[in-house]
Amino acid sequence: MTVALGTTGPCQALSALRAPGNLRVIDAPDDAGGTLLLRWELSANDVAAGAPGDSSVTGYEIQRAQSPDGPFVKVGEVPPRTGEARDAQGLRDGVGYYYRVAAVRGESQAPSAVCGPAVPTGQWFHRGRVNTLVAVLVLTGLILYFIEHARRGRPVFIRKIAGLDAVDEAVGRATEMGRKVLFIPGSQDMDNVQTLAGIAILGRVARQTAQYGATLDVPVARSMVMVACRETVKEAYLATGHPESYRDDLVHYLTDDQFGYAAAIDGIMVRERPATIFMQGLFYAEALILAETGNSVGAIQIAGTAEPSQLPFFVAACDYTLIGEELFAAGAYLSREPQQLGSLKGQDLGKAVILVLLVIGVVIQTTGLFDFAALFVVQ
Amino acid sequence: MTGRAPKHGRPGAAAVGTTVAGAAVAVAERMLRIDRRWLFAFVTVAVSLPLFFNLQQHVAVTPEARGVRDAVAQLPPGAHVLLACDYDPGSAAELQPMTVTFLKQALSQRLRVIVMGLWPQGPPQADLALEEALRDPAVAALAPRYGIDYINLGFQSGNEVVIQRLGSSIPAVFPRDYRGTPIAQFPIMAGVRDFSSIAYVFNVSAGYPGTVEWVQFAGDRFHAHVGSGTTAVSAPLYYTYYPAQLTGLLGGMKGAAEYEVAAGFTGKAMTYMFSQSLSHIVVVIFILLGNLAFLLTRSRRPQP
Amino acid sequence: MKRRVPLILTAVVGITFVVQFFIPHKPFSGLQNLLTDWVQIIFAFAIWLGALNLMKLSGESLYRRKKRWPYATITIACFVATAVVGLFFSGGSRFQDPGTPFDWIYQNMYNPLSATMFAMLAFYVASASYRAFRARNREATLLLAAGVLVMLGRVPIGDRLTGFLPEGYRLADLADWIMNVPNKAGQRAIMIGIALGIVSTSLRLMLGIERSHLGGRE
Amino acid sequence: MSVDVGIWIGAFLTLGIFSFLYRDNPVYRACEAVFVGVSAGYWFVSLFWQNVWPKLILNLRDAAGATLHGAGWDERWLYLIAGLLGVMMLLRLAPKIGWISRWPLAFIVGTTAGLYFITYLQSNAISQVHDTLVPLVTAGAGRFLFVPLPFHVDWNAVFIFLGTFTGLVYFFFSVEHKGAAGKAARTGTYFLMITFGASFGYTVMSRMSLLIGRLDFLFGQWLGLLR
Repeated sequence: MTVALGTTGPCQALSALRAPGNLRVIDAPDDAGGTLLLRWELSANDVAAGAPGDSSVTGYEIQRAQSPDGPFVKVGEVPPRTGEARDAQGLRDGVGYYYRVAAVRGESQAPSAVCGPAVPTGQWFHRGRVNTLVAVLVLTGLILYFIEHARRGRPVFIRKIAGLDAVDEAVGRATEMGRKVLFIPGSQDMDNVQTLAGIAILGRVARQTAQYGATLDVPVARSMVMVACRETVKEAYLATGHPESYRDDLVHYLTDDQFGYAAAIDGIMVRERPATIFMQGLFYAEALILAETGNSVGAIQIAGTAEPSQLPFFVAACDYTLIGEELFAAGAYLSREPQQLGSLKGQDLGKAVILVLLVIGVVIQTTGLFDFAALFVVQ
Repeated sequence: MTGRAPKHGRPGAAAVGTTVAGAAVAVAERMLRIDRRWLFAFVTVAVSLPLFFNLQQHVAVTPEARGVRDAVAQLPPGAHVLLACDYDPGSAAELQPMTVTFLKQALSQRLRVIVMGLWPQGPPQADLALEEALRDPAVAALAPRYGIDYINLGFQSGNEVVIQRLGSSIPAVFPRDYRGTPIAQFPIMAGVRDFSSIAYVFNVSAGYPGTVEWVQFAGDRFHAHVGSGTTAVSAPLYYTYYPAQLTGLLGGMKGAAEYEVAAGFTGKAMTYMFSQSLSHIVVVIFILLGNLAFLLTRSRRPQP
Repeated sequence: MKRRVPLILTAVVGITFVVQFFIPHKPFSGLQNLLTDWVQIIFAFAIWLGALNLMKLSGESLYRRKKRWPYATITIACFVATAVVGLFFSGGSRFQDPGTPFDWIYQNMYNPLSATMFAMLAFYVASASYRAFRARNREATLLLAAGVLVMLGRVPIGDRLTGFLPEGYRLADLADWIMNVPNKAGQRAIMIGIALGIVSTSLRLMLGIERSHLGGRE
Repeated sequence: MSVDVGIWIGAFLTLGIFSFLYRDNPVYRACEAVFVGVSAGYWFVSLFWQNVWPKLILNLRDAAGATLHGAGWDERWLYLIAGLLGVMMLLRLAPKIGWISRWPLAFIVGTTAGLYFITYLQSNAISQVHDTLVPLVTAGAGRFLFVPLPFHVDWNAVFIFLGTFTGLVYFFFSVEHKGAAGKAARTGTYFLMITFGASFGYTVMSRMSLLIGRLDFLFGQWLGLLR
């Protein structure tokens, strides 16, 4: 058997290295500037392993210059079978750059034709986010409209949320039994909206304990939450005319640690046997530890979280549970202030818009009229 | 959503009848009042005992788990993969076997593995996993070397912002490896720039920051291929990302065992599966018994 | 100053955050990273308040020889020891490296405590299953049925139980279907609902309609 | 059996916490006290080295270095504001001017509200709507309960659509759950309950794995009874 160089066969690795083709360089869209995008067609020698041809290209080298004649400097490299790259190394906005891409095999290189000048710039609007902008405007508009609507004294109907109607009864029970009301605002910090929603509920519960004269105890896991809870409770005691019952120690810090916090609250529950326990905010695994221990001491428990994995345990082990969105609505619901209720109504309209979009969208997708779903691609 | 859960068994049970039904109710009432410490004891035994027996069970592989195995299997030798260990020893029982198996599969395929963590306790866990993976015969035969075939870049604080920064430059986020050596000295990092240099991202996640952030930033924003191994408790939520945004998903110990079977490396997850099975059965029995007792006593309650 | 400035600050910072999302150009591009860094720094300062509060309450308990003073002493000692070791004797910012004294505390004290507390959940899950998960009505029954099917479908024994059925109709497949279809639908409804709840709550906070966390007027 | 002191301490603490399952007792109380102290110290140290040190001190040091070398204004000087807000937080300890801590508090509430507003709207609402929009019926032969149909119905997609739709109806606050809305909301709760059931099943799985991990530590690492 004879082997002829340059024909098809296992020796093709020795054929000449071909350059990548059709190099294009553009400014990276929707960015802060200082970045260019490169695209090219693969070298004819760069094919998948096992395919006819040879796969000996070891990569591509990106080379850049300030003028079309060079000198070209290597600014990066990418593995074989890659037809695009981005260059963000030391580029200045408004300056033109020239590029070429070289196929590399060991020591040898085959550079493409030079492409340029390409000028990096920053953009003032992210075009990929038009859909989000529309959503922001529509939702904000609806909510603001109904807040204003309610502020003018128009009535807003809000359905009963049973867990929240039980707050009175639960606090009253603690007063009768002469035991504490324990309020746990979740185990996370102020940088979570669930914690903020929990603190809003604390504000309403604290008014009740102030009025009934029940003892409130708020153990917290974060220092900032401690500060915010103190402000909230203090405000509630002042507003209801019981400033003398307020002490800073009603709200106290335990530890930042999830399970350290759970262990300490377990201790509080077992030793002080609170009559009523509120768990409102973001809870993770500690949810069940707290709910089960609370249950074992016979307390009435009203829980609420938007963490789906913990909801089944709250639903099972607590007397009342606020699910997901209900947690965020609770503060507004309990306040009974028209503006707050108006925002709930606006939020509902937002949901209605989504429902309508879902129906229209599914119909359009099914009929194949056009790709409606593409309007909802986020970037 | 509301509903008052009955808290305690009804004490001072109704008269113990002479009929069989009455006796059944009496038993049910006692069952409802059982001290929960008996339940605890039962669980302890059911979980401990199987640990002492090395029983291998047949594990069926789900498409989600196969997704991880396939995504890795199709990569050419020499491709870079990123292993992000975002967990701590608390979740190691479920997640460590996934890390180990991923390392075994990747290293035995001659992929280049870059390890990092958004949790400070992640990189030490990865070191432990590396030790174990390197002992596997299929891996040991190839004798992978640190800095050439794998590297541990360590922990970086900043949560999802770190992922965002990796999107513009990996070397800028990790100028040094876990032990403080500049990464320029390691051949494995040559040519690694951003997510475009990474063929696959495998995130082992115990919470925040974790898979949600990797999907949102590395996947959605920088178009990296992302696979996830996660605690079972997070798995139901992450199913909403599969298969559109996640190429594969391992949920808990079972997911780890499936991956071990799919990739052909039997490990700790498989040995734990017997305990796991038995513990599930105990819980199911508890639910059935509890409900049986509940139904028996309820049927006897006078209607208002 | 006491109330108006904070309200304005919340509104300005909040709206800036929303706006920067749509503007890739400098200086907006770096704003999110910068402000989230600031938040982290403020948290790190604030932990002093919590730590001092813990020390104050424990110290009081020790000083007045309250009922549980020995435990308060343990808490104070452990806190001070961990803090001192971590700040001064564990190699500075590389305090978590294997082999440092801080790492020893982490591995041999913090980690066993934390992992055990976490593992206690296994027992609580079991007792809740026996005691609380009741088929009281149709909703609760569905929850239970789905839970049991998933639990059994996800372990090998579940496959044994239905091994006689053709492939595609076994417990594992049913569990798969539950995860991929009704579970997905429910999760989606919850996620979209939460998003709207957060949008509305955030707006109330930015507009100052919800402001109890900023306290009273005094 | 292990000869490592650390492992023995770990085992003692493990058993101490588990003893709470029997009942509250002095050993548990001691372990709880250790836990609170050590973990508070742990986070205290971590926040310093992970936030104050690199983000505040190092940034300001580098900014000072750059300015001293004639680079003029350096963006990192902006971190002074963060330091200032942090100090304002600590002023809470001074009774007279404690109110000033409301400023950093307001700053944090503002960033949280703004950040969550946008990220949840985008990645929870819009992208989940996107994922729900799929064709329910496609061309080709299908069947419904053995009845052949001229088209193919993707029943899973139908279920997902139905569940998402009715689940959202449940969360309406301004509509009484009566009539059609009531029926839809009730169907929605069925889907939510199956979701919770699935979560419950997976959580049981997770928690049992954790216990297996701990027992593996006790029997394996500590007592050396497992292979």
